Amino acid sequence: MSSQIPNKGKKEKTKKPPKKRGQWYEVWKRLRSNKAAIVGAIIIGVLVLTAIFAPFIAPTHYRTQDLDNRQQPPSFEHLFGTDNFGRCIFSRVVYGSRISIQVGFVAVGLAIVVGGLLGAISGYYSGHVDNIIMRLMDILLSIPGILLAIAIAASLGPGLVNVMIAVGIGSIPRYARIVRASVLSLRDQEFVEAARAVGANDLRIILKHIMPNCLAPIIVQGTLGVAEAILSAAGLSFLGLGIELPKPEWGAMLSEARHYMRDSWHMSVFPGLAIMITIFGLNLLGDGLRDALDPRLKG
Amino acid sequence: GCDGEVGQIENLIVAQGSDADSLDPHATNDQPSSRVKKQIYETLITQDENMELQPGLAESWDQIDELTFEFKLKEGVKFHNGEELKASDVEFTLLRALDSAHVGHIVGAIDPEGIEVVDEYRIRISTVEPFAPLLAHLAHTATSILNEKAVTEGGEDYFRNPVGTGPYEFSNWEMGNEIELVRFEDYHGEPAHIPMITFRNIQEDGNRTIELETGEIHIAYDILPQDINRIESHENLTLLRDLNFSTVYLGFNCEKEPFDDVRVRQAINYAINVESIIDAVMEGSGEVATGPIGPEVWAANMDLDPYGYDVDKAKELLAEAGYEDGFSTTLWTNDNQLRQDIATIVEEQLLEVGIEIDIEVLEFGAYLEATADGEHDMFILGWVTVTGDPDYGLYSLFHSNEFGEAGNRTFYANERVDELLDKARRSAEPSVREEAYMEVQEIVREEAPWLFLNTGEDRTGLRSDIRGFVNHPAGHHALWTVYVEDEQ
Amino acid sequence: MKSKELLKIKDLSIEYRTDEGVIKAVDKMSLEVGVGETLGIVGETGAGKTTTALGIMRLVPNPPGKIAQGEVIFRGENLLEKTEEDMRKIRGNKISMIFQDPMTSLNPVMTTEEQIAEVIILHQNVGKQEAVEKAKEMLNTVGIPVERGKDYPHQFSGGMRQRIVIAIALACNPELLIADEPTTALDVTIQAQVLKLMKNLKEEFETSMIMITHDLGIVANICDKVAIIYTGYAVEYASKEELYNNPLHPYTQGLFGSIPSIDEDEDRLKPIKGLMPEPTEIPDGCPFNPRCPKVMPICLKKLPTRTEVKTGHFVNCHLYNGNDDKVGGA
Amino acid sequence: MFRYIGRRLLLLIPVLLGVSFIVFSLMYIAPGCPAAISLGEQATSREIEQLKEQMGLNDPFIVQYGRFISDIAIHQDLGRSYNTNAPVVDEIIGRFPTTLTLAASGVLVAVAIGIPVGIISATKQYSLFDNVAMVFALIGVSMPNFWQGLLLILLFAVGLGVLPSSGYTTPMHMILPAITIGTSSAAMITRMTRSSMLEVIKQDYIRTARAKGQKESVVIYKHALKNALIPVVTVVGLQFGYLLGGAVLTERVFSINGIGGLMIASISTRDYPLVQGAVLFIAVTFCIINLLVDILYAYIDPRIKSQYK
Amino acid sequence: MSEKIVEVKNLKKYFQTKKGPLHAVDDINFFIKKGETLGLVGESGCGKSTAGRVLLRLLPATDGEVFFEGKNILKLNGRQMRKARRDMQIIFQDPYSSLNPRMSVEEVISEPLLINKIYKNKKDINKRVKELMDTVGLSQRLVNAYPHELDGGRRQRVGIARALALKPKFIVQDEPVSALDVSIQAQILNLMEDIQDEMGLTYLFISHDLSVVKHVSDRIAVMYLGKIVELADYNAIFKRPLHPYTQALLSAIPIPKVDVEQKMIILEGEVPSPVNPPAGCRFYGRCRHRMEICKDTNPTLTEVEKERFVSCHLHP
Ligand SMILES: Nc1ncnc2c1ncn2[C@@H]1O[C@H](COP(=O)(O)OP(=O)(O)OP(=O)(O)O)[C@@H](O)[C@H]1O
Ligand SMILES: Nc1ncnc2c1ncn2[C@@H]1O[C@H](COP(=O)(O)OP(=O)(O)OP(=O)(O)O)[C@@H](O)[C@H]1O
Ligand SMILES: [Mg+2]
Ligand SMILES: [Mg+2]
Repeated sequence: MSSQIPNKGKKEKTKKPPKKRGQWYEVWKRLRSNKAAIVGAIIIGVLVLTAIFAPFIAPTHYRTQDLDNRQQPPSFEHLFGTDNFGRCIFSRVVYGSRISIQVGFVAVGLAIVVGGLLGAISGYYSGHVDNIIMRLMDILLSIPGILLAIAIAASLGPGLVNVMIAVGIGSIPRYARIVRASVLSLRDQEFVEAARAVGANDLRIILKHIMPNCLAPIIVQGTLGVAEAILSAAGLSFLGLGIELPKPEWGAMLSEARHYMRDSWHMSVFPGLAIMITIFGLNLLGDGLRDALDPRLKG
Repeated sequence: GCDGEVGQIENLIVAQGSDADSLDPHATNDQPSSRVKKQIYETLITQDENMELQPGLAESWDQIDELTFEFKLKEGVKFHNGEELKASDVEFTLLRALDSAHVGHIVGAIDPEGIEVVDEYRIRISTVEPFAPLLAHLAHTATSILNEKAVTEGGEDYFRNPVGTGPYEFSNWEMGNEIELVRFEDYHGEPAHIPMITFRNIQEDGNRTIELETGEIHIAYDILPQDINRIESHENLTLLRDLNFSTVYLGFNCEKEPFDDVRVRQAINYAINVESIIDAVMEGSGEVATGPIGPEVWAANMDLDPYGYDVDKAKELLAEAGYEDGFSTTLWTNDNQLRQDIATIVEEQLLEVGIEIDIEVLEFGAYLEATADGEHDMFILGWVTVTGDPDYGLYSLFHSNEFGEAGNRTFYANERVDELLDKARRSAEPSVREEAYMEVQEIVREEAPWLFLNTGEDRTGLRSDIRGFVNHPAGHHALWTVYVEDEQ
Repeated sequence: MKSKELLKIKDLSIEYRTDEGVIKAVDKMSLEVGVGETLGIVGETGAGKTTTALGIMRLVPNPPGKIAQGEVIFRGENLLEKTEEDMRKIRGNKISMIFQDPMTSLNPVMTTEEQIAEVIILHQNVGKQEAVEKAKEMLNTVGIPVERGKDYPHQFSGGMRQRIVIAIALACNPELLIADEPTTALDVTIQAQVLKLMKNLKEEFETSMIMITHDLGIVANICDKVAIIYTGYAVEYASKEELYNNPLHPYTQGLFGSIPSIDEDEDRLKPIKGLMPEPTEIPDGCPFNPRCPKVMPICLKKLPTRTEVKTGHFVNCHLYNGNDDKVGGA
Repeated sequence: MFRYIGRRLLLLIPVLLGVSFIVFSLMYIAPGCPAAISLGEQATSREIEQLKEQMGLNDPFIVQYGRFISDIAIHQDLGRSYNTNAPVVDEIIGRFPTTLTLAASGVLVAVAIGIPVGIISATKQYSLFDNVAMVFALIGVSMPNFWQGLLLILLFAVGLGVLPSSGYTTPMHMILPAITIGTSSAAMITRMTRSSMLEVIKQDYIRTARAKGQKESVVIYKHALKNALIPVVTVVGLQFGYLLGGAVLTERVFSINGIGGLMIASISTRDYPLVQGAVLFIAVTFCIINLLVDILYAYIDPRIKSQYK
Repeated sequence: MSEKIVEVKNLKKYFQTKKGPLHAVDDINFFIKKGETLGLVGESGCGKSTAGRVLLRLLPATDGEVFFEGKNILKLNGRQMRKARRDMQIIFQDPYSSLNPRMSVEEVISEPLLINKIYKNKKDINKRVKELMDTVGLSQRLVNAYPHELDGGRRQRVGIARALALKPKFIVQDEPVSALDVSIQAQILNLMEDIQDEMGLTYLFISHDLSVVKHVSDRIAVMYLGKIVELADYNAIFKRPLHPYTQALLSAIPIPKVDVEQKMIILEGEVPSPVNPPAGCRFYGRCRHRMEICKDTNPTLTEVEKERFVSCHLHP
């Protein structure tokens, strides 16, 4: 069908088919051109690297104490100063990135898996199943997230794993709703019908045709969700529910530092900044992803 | 002036870290409530800040026999509702207390059948078996004397319509927030100086200091160790620091390996630099505990040697016990900052002698349950000898009848200790008791079911012009003696 | 030329600057509309029809759009040189516009009569009360029961909404009405209703009109003159009769060959081969050259200029440029 | 409309039943016995046993839950607190207004900042104002509330000494907490308003309004804003609920004795009736706020109104 | 040529909606002969797509029978149905939503082959995909392209290739060209015609564009509000429409000619809601010839002449 006439306006048609570059490539291209998102990605990248290489970056172990050098202000030896046990705050903040990343991703991962599954079932099968699941979600939603998390964390007891579970459960409804909405809109798309017309069964349709297309909103929500989860977890730690001594959870560090705030500003400022920058980065990235995944939404 | 003329302020604002739970002395036994109740109610006997027994509502008392005391009540004492105090009120109060789950143990020794109203102002109280600490127990706020009519009328809501004989009467309670008391004008003793008291609930410890600094409140209880300097160096503020009846300890589960070996327990006592803990965690407040009860408690054994910090000795002992390479174990605590901080340091210091610790922070409820069930290895708790009598501080904690919930969460058992504790409890003779307690403390120190940490301290922050305030070692301080110094 | 000239577009170029590159949505477009005349603008998706209309109204979204050059002369005045203030007085008053999608071009939170009255208040010196009265009249004119003026857009069907849009456009009795595919979203029977209404109103109000469409049937039905545009570029411009009976440009011919006939049997359609080029990759020379069955070497190099083949029949094609090579980029 | 409200209120019942069941179960499976906690570290097992019996804690789960539900159903009573013996309702009523005030002031702060800034940002997209506003919005979202609260106390109460740091006795006391709790929502609302506004500005009917010759300011405030506010209203509603919950942290920082603190305290003392009461109260409030938002919705958006029959 | 490959009897499809049952397809009857193209026209929402889908069992029918080569496919069990599907395919209207945006051209076209395990090894599949792409005129270089990189016409070709992959006998075409520009539309129409000739396919061609339907169909069925109102040879319908709706529909199409004077029949009102439709003739409200009887009695589709069916009281 292509034109026989040589055309210098367009490049010569390549003989070999071009590399397979899916929508994700487009997304990546759009994301790349968004400066804010790149800043976000860099922040998160640095954070992840910090977490991975924490032992190499931190000058001391997070638990190493030096009771003779308590509450030292920042110096060359201890970039962020020391805390009330003489522990190096820089080291603790560095190690803390591991915890925050873990908490954020595990909690959100849990919420996405459970919520996504519930949402998919709910959306795909509709009817009674849908009704029951969504009413359940309504019930979960009618308790503000942090309170639900507090109730869950309190009944499970303090500890990071429990915080992850608590925060995760609290955000299940959100993902269930997103996935359900996506599934509902996808379910009646013609390509799903086309798949059915060529003999695909429910499983294939859900896994191959519906799920991959729900991914975009989940990724966006997930990125922002990680941010929220980290904040919630910090909040729970602040309330004393996330503690796993002597792990350097940022929220817990802040919580401990509050008694020393007036004398040793550095004890609270650095963990506070660490949380802030992390959330900032995740938000930038999340916003960028939203724009990149759904160009229509771009302002 | 300083001889007790009326202060210049109308309303004394006192802040503590929690609201009272209930103003019914039999409904709860928590410190914030007691601090309020102390102003409203009175007991038959009181203990001054030196823990000397003083007449309260009872003018005098006599021991009739090994089991029985007779109390003579002060006449003309008015309750806030206008009723007069009668012996029947005392009987009513004690019987009611005995029924209470919360405070039953305080009066538990009393034989309900053995309460006998002799006449309007005289009452006899008998115990089931000889119980020497009885008088001290009757000074506890839980045995505050209630008015039968008020209680009956109050019904389920008595807890927020309390009626006592104290210098202040209850006026208003904004639940969760603040309680207002006003001076009781018909008070039988010397009337209070300040017409009104407001107890404010300021949870955040640091905020109480800030509020004190900014002049929003007059008295702040339970000042953070971190704020000691700040208040002491503040020109308008004073800090009162006094040792109290509390002891903080790290208990070992003596039934469990390796803590069933006394050498291990001793080794840990040597391995920990308690002084550094006190410095780091409590900013040097309180004192190193040498034994199970602090110096403020009667019959405290002041001759006990502190273990001291001696890592070599610790290692030696561990080696003897067969743990030259150390071992791993867990340390439990609840979500209390102080205890967590202690745990953090203990963990680090025990590494020195090869003991690796996993700190588990439990929620208070779970913590109590689990330590009572003996699931733990090591744990951190405190004990307040509220009555100031060593029986209260030693019996529950070290008697083998009291395993678990009852108080002996170390599951420590020693026949000699049991014997001595029983003897001291029964004997009416102070010297006999004292001797027994001294020995108990020696044994306990030696056998070390605890890592002895520290004796607590009450820190009350005051505005400098506040006078007449004294810390009471039981933690509930009298406020009717408080006044404001004239500016001249 | 039947009558006096109302609007004259000269060398109008409009660009969109996007991440993918610059899109020349309208490229050196020249058109005229006479008083009382209806001009049909025909082109396929992306040809630049809507952009042209927005250009006339000076409503090209900016960014990313920009009017790069040209003149839009309305009643002798160049609209592109007017202040925004003056332009506002013209919009909705002298020139008004109907958009393609009736479902989205009404404000969902305002009642219909409010929306009609708004334009009346803006351009006629009347109070609110009077404006609403006039709005009701307009509703009546377009055949919607007056009492439904208090209803919201979502309570109407597509055809009715399009009539409301028409009522708004005609409320101030404009001299020029630009209708951007006003019936594309409608069913044929409803389309017939709307077209008939427009025809009647046009006569009643003596409005000149630009009818944008991709349907040659509608053009035949309603227009006087036709411009065929391809990639932002008017390839042929003539009176309706002239164009239908004697289409000259290969693209125009291709269009006619592509539509199945309703009253004759044909075995096979004769489509234009190939596809519309990407808007960012318009080929050099004549943009139609890759698809043109009569392509010549010159077509790859030079943009053909507008040639008046017959009085009033303009074509932009090298076939009709004669051997005049110089006119290339003029 | 009234039927709709009625139906929604009726629908509350199963939701609340579900909520209470979840909370009850959570408390039930939580380790720690309310009696033991209530009696404290120095209680004896006899006392604990006595109290447990007294509180009915030895009954099976279903019996306890049934008792709770039937108390509500029959006596319209949420029971009495294990801890204080005060009627749960009184305990809550004592604190709830404080929390509600806090959340409402937070929302007020959030709306007062978020909507105008969002609008300006949207209309001046990519301008300096827009960029700065967006960075601030992001910072607002990113900063942990409790930390911000602590910093505000340091600055305004300790440093400048102009505002009180704790408690809630005068409106002045609410300023710092409201700012603390409001900023993150303000940020959220700013972003939402902005993106919603940008979305609406692209709509055809805005183009129609311009084609009428309408002034740009009128186009923005009359045509665009009302439409743009529709999703913002939901966010504000959600934020209100979220703030009710988030108040927990702020209350703690500012030692405000509200329902959040009550809830945490009662959870840790396993004061089941109080936990139940507090959660139910919040859930009801949350649902009612949602209902109000939906009604408000109908006011803004006639399309939705016609669905409420 | 007269062998019936598809026969639809009393087919009904009601959707449950909040306002009541929506009669999307309400008791329709028709058959399609092997090798022919049956055009199905009607305005938006009249139930054309629903009919097509129910016919392929992509939607469950409320009632009725659909015979494909003599078997009632609505009664087949899962396995039999999957087998039957190979013979019956569908091409959709919207070239955007009909392709999974996350699947490349190759994946889309090979999916039917994979699912039905037509070929054992990958090479054969690739070969077949290439073949199909050639058939529909897609350049080989597009095998790895994703839908968003393709224009509407090419996407539609991918959809056609997918439908052809299993070598079906019968294809439902649900407005395959209405989203396309005229020049592309013509290309696709030609392509489908070629394929039909080559493979002897049978089409059910759904469209609202009468000129297109006329161009491709042998016979035409006109639908209105869930019912077939007229069904006949395309010539008959265009030359001499019998049903008032068909007449109006035909007259309303603007003819792209300048020399013919067109007389449009303008219908009043709009299509009523298919929820709880009136008892009588569905067209009653808009009909120029309505009679008393039309109000309450629904006419049935009757053969008024040979192979000419009308559902109207004017033609009893
Ligand atoms: N806001 C915009 N930003 C970027 N490109 C645009 C914008 N609006 C239109 N375009 C591009 O400009 C070109 C012309 O668009 P225009 O809308 O004028 O076409 P049209 O002829 O009206 O098409 P249609 O028949 O689809 O309405 C197209 O390539 C389109 O993609
Ligand atoms: N899944 C569904 N649920 C409820 N109603 C539906 C559903 N699918 C279609 N309908 C309704 O059934 C009727 C017929 O729809 P259908 O899609 O078959 O019409 P159509 O003739 O194909 O229209 P179009 O030309 O717009 O494609 C319409 O009123 C439609 O709203
Ligand atoms: Mg257009
Ligand atoms: Mg359809």
